[in-house]
Amino acid sequence: MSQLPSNSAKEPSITRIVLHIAGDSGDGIQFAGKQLTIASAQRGYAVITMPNFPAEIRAPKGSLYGVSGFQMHVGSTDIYTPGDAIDVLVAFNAAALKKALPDIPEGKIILADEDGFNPSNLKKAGYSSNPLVDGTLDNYQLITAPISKLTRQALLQAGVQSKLAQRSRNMFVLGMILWMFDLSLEETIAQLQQRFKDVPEIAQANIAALKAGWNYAETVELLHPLQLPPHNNENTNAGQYTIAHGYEACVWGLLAAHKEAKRPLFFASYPITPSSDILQYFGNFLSEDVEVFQAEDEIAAISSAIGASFAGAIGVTSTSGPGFALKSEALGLAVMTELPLVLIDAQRAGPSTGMPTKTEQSDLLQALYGRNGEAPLIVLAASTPANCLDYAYWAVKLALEHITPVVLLIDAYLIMGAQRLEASALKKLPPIIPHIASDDIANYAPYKRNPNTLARYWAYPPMKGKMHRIGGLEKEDVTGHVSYDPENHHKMVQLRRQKVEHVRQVIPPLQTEFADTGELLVIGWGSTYGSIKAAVQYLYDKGHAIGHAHLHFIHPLPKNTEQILRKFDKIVVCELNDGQLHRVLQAEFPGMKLRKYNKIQGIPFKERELIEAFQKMLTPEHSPIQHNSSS
Amino acid sequence: MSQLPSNSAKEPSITRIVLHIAGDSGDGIQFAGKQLTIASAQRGYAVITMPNFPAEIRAPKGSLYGVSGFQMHVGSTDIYTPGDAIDVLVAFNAAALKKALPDIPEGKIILADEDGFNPSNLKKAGYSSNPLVDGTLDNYQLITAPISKLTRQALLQAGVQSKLAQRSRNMFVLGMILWMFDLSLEETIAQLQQRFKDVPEIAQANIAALKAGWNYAETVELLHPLQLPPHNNENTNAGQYTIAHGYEACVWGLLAAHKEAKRPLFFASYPITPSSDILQYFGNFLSEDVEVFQAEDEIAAISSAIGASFAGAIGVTSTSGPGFALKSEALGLAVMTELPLVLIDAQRAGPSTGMPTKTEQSDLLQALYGRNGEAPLIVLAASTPANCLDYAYWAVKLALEHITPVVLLIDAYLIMGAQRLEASALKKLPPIIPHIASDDIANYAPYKRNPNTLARYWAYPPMKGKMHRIGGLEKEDVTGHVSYDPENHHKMVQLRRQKVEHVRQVIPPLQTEFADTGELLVIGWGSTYGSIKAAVQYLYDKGHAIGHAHLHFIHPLPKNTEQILRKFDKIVVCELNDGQLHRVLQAEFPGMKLRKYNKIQGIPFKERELIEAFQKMLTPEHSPIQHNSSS
Amino acid sequence: MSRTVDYKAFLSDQDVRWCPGCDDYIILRAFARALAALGLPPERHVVVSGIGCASRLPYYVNTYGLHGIHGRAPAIATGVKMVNPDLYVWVITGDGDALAIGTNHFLHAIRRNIDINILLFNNEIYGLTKGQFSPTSRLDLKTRSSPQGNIQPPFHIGSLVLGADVSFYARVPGNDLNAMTQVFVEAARHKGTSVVEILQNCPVFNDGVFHPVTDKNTAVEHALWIEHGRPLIYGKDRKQGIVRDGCGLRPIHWESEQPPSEVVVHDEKVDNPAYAFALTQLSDPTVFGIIRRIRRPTYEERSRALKQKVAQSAVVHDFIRKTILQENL
Amino acid sequence: MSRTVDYKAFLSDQDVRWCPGCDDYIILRAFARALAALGLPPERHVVVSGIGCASRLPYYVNTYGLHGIHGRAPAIATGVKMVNPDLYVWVITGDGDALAIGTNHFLHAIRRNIDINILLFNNEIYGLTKGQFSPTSRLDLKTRSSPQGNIQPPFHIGSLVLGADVSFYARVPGNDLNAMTQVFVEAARHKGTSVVEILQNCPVFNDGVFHPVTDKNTAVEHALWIEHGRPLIYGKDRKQGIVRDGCGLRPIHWESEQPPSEVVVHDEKVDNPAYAFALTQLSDPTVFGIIRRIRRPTYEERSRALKQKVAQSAVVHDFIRKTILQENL
Ligand SMILES: Cc1ncc(C[n+]2csc(CCOP(=O)(O)OP(=O)(O)O)c2C)c(N)n1
Ligand SMILES: Cc1ncc(C[n+]2csc(CCOP(=O)(O)OP(=O)(O)O)c2C)c(N)n1
Ligand code: SF4
Ligand code: SF4
Ligand SMILES: [Mg+2]
Ligand SMILES: [Mg+2]
Repeated sequence: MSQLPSNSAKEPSITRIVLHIAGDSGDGIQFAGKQLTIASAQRGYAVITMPNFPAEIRAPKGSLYGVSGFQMHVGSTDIYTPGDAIDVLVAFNAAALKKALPDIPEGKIILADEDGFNPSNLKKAGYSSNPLVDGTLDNYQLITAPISKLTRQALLQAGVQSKLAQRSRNMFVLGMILWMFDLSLEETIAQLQQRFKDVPEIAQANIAALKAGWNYAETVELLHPLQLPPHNNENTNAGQYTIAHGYEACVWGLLAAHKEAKRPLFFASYPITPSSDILQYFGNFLSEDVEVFQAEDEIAAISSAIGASFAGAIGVTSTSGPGFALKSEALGLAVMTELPLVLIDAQRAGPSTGMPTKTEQSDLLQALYGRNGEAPLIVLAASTPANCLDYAYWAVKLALEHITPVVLLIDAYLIMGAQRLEASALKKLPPIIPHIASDDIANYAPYKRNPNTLARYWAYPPMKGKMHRIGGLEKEDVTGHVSYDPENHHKMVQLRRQKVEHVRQVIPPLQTEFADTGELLVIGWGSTYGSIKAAVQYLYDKGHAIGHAHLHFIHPLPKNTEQILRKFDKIVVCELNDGQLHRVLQAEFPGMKLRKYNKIQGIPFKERELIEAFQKMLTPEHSPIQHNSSS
Repeated sequence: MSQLPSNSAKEPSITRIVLHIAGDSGDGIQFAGKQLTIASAQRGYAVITMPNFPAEIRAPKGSLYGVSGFQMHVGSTDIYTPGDAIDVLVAFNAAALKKALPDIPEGKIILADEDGFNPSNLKKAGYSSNPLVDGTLDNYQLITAPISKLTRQALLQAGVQSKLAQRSRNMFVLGMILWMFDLSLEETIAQLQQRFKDVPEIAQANIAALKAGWNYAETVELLHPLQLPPHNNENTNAGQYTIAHGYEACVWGLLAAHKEAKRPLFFASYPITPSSDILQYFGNFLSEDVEVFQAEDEIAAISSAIGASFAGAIGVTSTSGPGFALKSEALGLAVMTELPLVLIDAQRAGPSTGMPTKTEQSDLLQALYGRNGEAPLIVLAASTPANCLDYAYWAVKLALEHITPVVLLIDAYLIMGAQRLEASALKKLPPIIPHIASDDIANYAPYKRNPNTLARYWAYPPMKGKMHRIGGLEKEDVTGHVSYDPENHHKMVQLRRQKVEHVRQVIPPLQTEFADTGELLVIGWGSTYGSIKAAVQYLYDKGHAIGHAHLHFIHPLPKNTEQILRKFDKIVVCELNDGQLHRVLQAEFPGMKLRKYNKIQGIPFKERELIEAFQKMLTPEHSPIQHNSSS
Repeated sequence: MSRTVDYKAFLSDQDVRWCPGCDDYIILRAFARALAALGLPPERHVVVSGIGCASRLPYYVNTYGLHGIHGRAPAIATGVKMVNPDLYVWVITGDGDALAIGTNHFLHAIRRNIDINILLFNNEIYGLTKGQFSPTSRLDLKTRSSPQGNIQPPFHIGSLVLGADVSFYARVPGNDLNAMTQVFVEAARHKGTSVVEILQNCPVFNDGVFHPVTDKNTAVEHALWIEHGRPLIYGKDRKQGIVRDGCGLRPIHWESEQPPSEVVVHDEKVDNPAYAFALTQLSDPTVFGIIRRIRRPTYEERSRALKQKVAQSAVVHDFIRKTILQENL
Repeated sequence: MSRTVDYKAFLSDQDVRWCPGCDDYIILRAFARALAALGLPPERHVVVSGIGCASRLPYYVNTYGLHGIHGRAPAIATGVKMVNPDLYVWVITGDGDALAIGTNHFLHAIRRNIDINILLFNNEIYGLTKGQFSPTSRLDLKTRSSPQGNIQPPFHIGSLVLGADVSFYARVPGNDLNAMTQVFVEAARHKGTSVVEILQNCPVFNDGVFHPVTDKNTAVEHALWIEHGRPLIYGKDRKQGIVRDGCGLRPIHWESEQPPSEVVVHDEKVDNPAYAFALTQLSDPTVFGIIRRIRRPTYEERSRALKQKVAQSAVVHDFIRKTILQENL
């Protein structure tokens, strides 16, 4: 296993670093992480971040299951995941160290707050002696400091109440980290001033702690061990990028589509982990024509969104696993009435309540088939926190242009993760031309279709001359009247299918990365993009004829899918489930034998495990062939 | 097309007849049909019947969409369907004739009530002149009679109020039919006396009409055109058989399993067409340990059944398409908690509300995949009204022996159809040994498993020493404690899958009928059994190497499935949907190329259409080979 | 009531397919008349329904119509109304649709006081599915799913909606065309959720269950028509009336010419729902008319006010404003 | 209350994982004490819950327990109880669980009067999902899903359950161990659905919302503890009380030594729910104690009676009796 990458070890100079901060959930870890992310992005680095919340709301202090973590992968080259192995751990207490240690390769940096290793903390973490002093960490670069005490002193000096010290420790640590990363304090200070402008006392305490941390690092002569060259291709001009969490990117994508399509946006949801962030964040965007509605349950949420679509808006609803199951029946109504509706499902580990805070890709078959009758619809999947924006936008685009419901699959990992989003990405979004019944259509009938796309024409109240009545009963072709006619039913089932299949013609073709022909093609979808890409790149760079194709359009599949698959000797479908896409592709392409690689642990793939898995599928003697790549 | 069978035409002597009675829904068609069925069965014939209700509760009289029909296929050899082509039509009015005519081959018998062809009736049926006299029916054996008038007169003679005449017409007609079939009146008279024992006036009117019809048939010298030789293998001893509708057979199967398993039975449902009959019929079986509960919705129905299973009962719930969708989330809970639950889904045409009274097989993928997360369960499908009993029984058996939810798929066609059920079938049911935690199990833990079947041990309140707490969160192997451990989750997902897959070891192997190796294997499931079998038999008898395999155990598949498939050159999967089982089998057996034949019209396959379809798949020169069959 | 528009203009060209003799025909006519009386162009009306006999109504009226799924019409209607508060949104529902599977949405719409008009066809039975008991069916009723008699005590619709603080609640007999027309118009004019409970006879599966209170001959003794500001008096001789009894109400009978002074005068605007609640607890006589009509902010009014009040959130930073919201900063 | 069994025997060995300072800890203790006081073997108790912080409780008690899905606990409990009416079935639920997604099942259980005991932890917030407003959250409350303030008016739980004719309804403060213990015992002893609304402080997402009525210092002026047969009097000087006001109730204050005679005497057994309804409409003072307790047949009693009454249906013919029901004919 020694030949596997440990992120930065094998590279000539350090170009990417994985930092992990961990402590009690009350320690302000996520806030410090967010500031650090902003500062890093500002400096022009690529960043991908991932929080790791405890399942409990407020777990007891110092407990193992109460550890809250924040991980940031920062790089001066492209990076794809929040990172497998930790280069720098900042541990606020013993439990934090205990939980993270297995992910820290020897030789890496551990920065620990001595004050978090008192006997009570040690006991809660299950340590019988203090690992900071008992030799446990001999093979690491250990830096300890009495951070709590130092923060208290710093506040005293700055004339701020020292009772704020405990809550300011995170800023002291942030100051140290900024020093280590050679990042400036300016941006962070500005952010703190803005954020706490109504509570100047807190702003002052935070800033004092921040500066003290920085100064302390300088004083104890910490080096700048984490200096990275700037990222070549990144724009550091503020205003040209932002940090996007997956939930934010979803909201922005929907809003961008709403602006482009010039139709009102109606968003309805019922809180459920991990999708709730979308609902919560949406609440900041109320406007004349943006409505956000917290419904009494998931069924009401989708039903109100269907009503909104009928009334001329983009109806959107979001949920997670069990809530998705509850929406099944109403989603069937949207299929039957052919209304433009978007459903975002932030998948989590199932079945049933499962592990609500953990990630998984196991709602795919539900998205495709979880309704009574033949009820086809469009299924998309985003693959990075930032491109949640693109696919949310595409979801609205396809819904409005094809007048049909669309399911967008994301997951716990995407929704909580964050990365840079470039303003330029927004410029690349395609136009949206809603398929609205124009006034020059004579004799409007609700199920008259565009002969090309088979989309029906959308008309809504109070349009004149286009009143119609639709519903869940089978309807007569064209007129939309209730019909029990056998042939009509057969025809309508086919039409609904063909309309969805036609979307194949308008979506981008499937792309392969790295080898586009050769021995092994790795197929993935959703949030595994980063890990698969990193693993494939590693093996490709080692000379293997390995390619990566990631599906963002799952139903219908891009029309070149089969063609791409046929270019490889072996194909493996990698998923965080028990083989759902594998099953779909296997049925779709009967001749081919598809392998699968699956993990159902509620956590993402690690780059290393994928490399190992793929390596087993590759013929050893094939390598090393030198590609014309830069490695 | 002339080489196709028209039921009886090609056969040397008539051995089976399709009779169809049609009129307004108030005409008592279904009641007459039921009596006729009983009389036929009593005589020892094989019978399969099928009603055809209008979608409206009470449609206007004489209207086309208000026609209520009853079809009976009766034979002195085995029969498999209610029949495609009508040999004898009894039409109460013009609309009834209009609707049925396309299904009557020339030369067949039409018996019409003249009184139902008055100008108003003709107009409602869309006839511009009277088909009884304008030559339309020249190529049929037309028998007309002023049935309304005759009934009125008969009642007058018998001293009964003639205002009952309209309601007694059905008995006059039944009398005529019984004569034509050479069946005795006795049994019917006895039934009428029993049924109307509290309203002797009505009994008298009905009996008078019945006799009058019989006498009239004799008087006008109707022949006995429909004399059938008795069925060889049928037992005519009352008490040895009964007529079973699909909904009755479901209830009986559940009750039989309940008696065998010696556990209470809790049945909960919410009305929905076509499943409601099960709920309604169940209401007649209340007892100390049989509870029937009409819940406030489908979610409450399944939830209460889950509660019942937790409390030590066989929890059963029934529904149809949209209701099934609503139960998705709770079904996931049953998967996670591993409770013995049976869900019966009477499929109807979808998606959404679809065509509620029409049949379809389009909930299969929903049954398999319509839940969040990896949530495998057992899926069974009955194939005839009578064997609904067997598979309802098997559903309970597998649920109780493997402590896991089971979905039983039936459909509108099965639930409404009826056929003879032999008492001997009941004797063949296998034993049921519920997998209950016995007292000699030390240290009960809810997720300790039987090492062989992987079933957990069922314990329920108020068992002593076995208290436990379970729920929808992922649980630790063995102990059942809540667990977020990654490896544990992976393991539990696999265990739940393997437990279901293990059922493969205990179910009967898949059987082929007719050829068991050769050119074409037809695979079907559910209510298409009869039509497929009849079609395959026809072609087999013509000398083709064609076989039929019908799946009753769909998940897991019988272990010899692949083996059977491999014995044929071509395989076609026939379904009343857009190809759902086809998709499943294609994913299951990647190497094989499976054809499909589908119909999505809300109505069953016709024997003829299947024969035509299969014929196209068969090599003409192969036939005729003489099998060692009796044809 | 304006008679300028013929109510037939509000009927669609579809065949009406209820059973002969069903009250639904009368209700449909009353509804079309009410629409005509409101004087708005038909495309301003959206009629949303669930599933059931009643819920077939949208097909029969010439407006925008959405025949939804069972029990969800109030939720669907909420979406319609929020997108365009200028629309007149009607919910057509039955006792099963609103009070079995749909109890949630029905009560939550009422709680929010969204300005939709709910016409609840209460026939105390599931009609469309052919005669099973419903949550308003009386005890002991034999139905297809209670062959031995119903053992589930019924909901009092009025008490339930008052428990959710309904701002407009009226009850009308399904055979009284004029009364229904008028009440439908008042419901439409009311700002907030209006619930009109229609006692609808289902001649096929639950015939005559309301006859004592809807039949001309008997109703005079068993029905109490109320009107704002008028005393609660009924009976052929007008010698019966309603008085307080603790926090409840009870009927009394008198012989004198003048009614006793304790007879309660109807006030549809009492803020405390206790009075209206007490009215709904009366069963003999059964109360008809507008039982409660109060003004409280509607959901869409609160939403509009919130949007006006609220400054742009600090969470929305410049990047988003410029790129997504397309604001010129 | 018997003290023979130590309540700790009813606590399981699982780590309790609520936030520090949460009222849920006190409620759990009260529940365990009530179980001990009831004196039944633990396996006779089944504790069913939905999803939410509250709904975690079954893991912490040493009985049979089923942690269900969101909102469905009353339906699950119905199945448990019908299979074995000898079991004591408890439903643990929250304001979101019972009154958002679960409104249906909650109210239908009450309507049927099935003999289960529903403990409703009302913290006026969604706790488990980290702080969104719930159907009982007050207007204008800022929460994670109402960053600008809540615009959905809350349900009055009491009024709602009385609208469904609840046979036992009590309200208790979530910080009062003894009061809760007693009321839980009474709820268990009541035949029929009992609903106990617990005003539960969520110190993390909705801290202090009930303090005026649960805090010792302020409660004396803002809380009214009621008892059957006692006048509705409260306040430090016992010079405030409740009188009738139309069909409603309102507080008054007096100076004389003796309370005025109009002060209402509490009667938990009034058949007409109007009085209890009026009590639930009071907000200052907030009423604590058993608001209603009446005896009406439970669902399982009706079911048992039906089974005894009913002769075997004619539909069940001999063939079935012999072969399926295994009767000896
Ligand atoms: C999810 C779902 N469950 C059940 C049904 C079946 N169903 C249709 S209408 C109905 C009840 C109708 O009763 P009600 O609302 O009182 O209307 P009515 O027919 O009496 O007017 C039921 C149970 C359905 N269509 N969908
Ligand atoms: C079907 C479904 N929808 C949503 C959720 C998410 N969820 C879990 S608990 C909860 C609300 C909890 O609020 P409440 O019932 O008041 O309980 P509390 O946490 O406040 O005790 C929600 C929305 C879920 N688990 N399942
Ligand atoms: S079943 Fe009853 S409610 Fe339905 S249409 Fe017929 S009469 Fe009317
Ligand atoms: S979130 Fe609130 S209700 Fe939930 S455990 Fe924490 S304090 Fe208690
Ligand atoms: Mg009804
Ligand atoms: Mg709560």
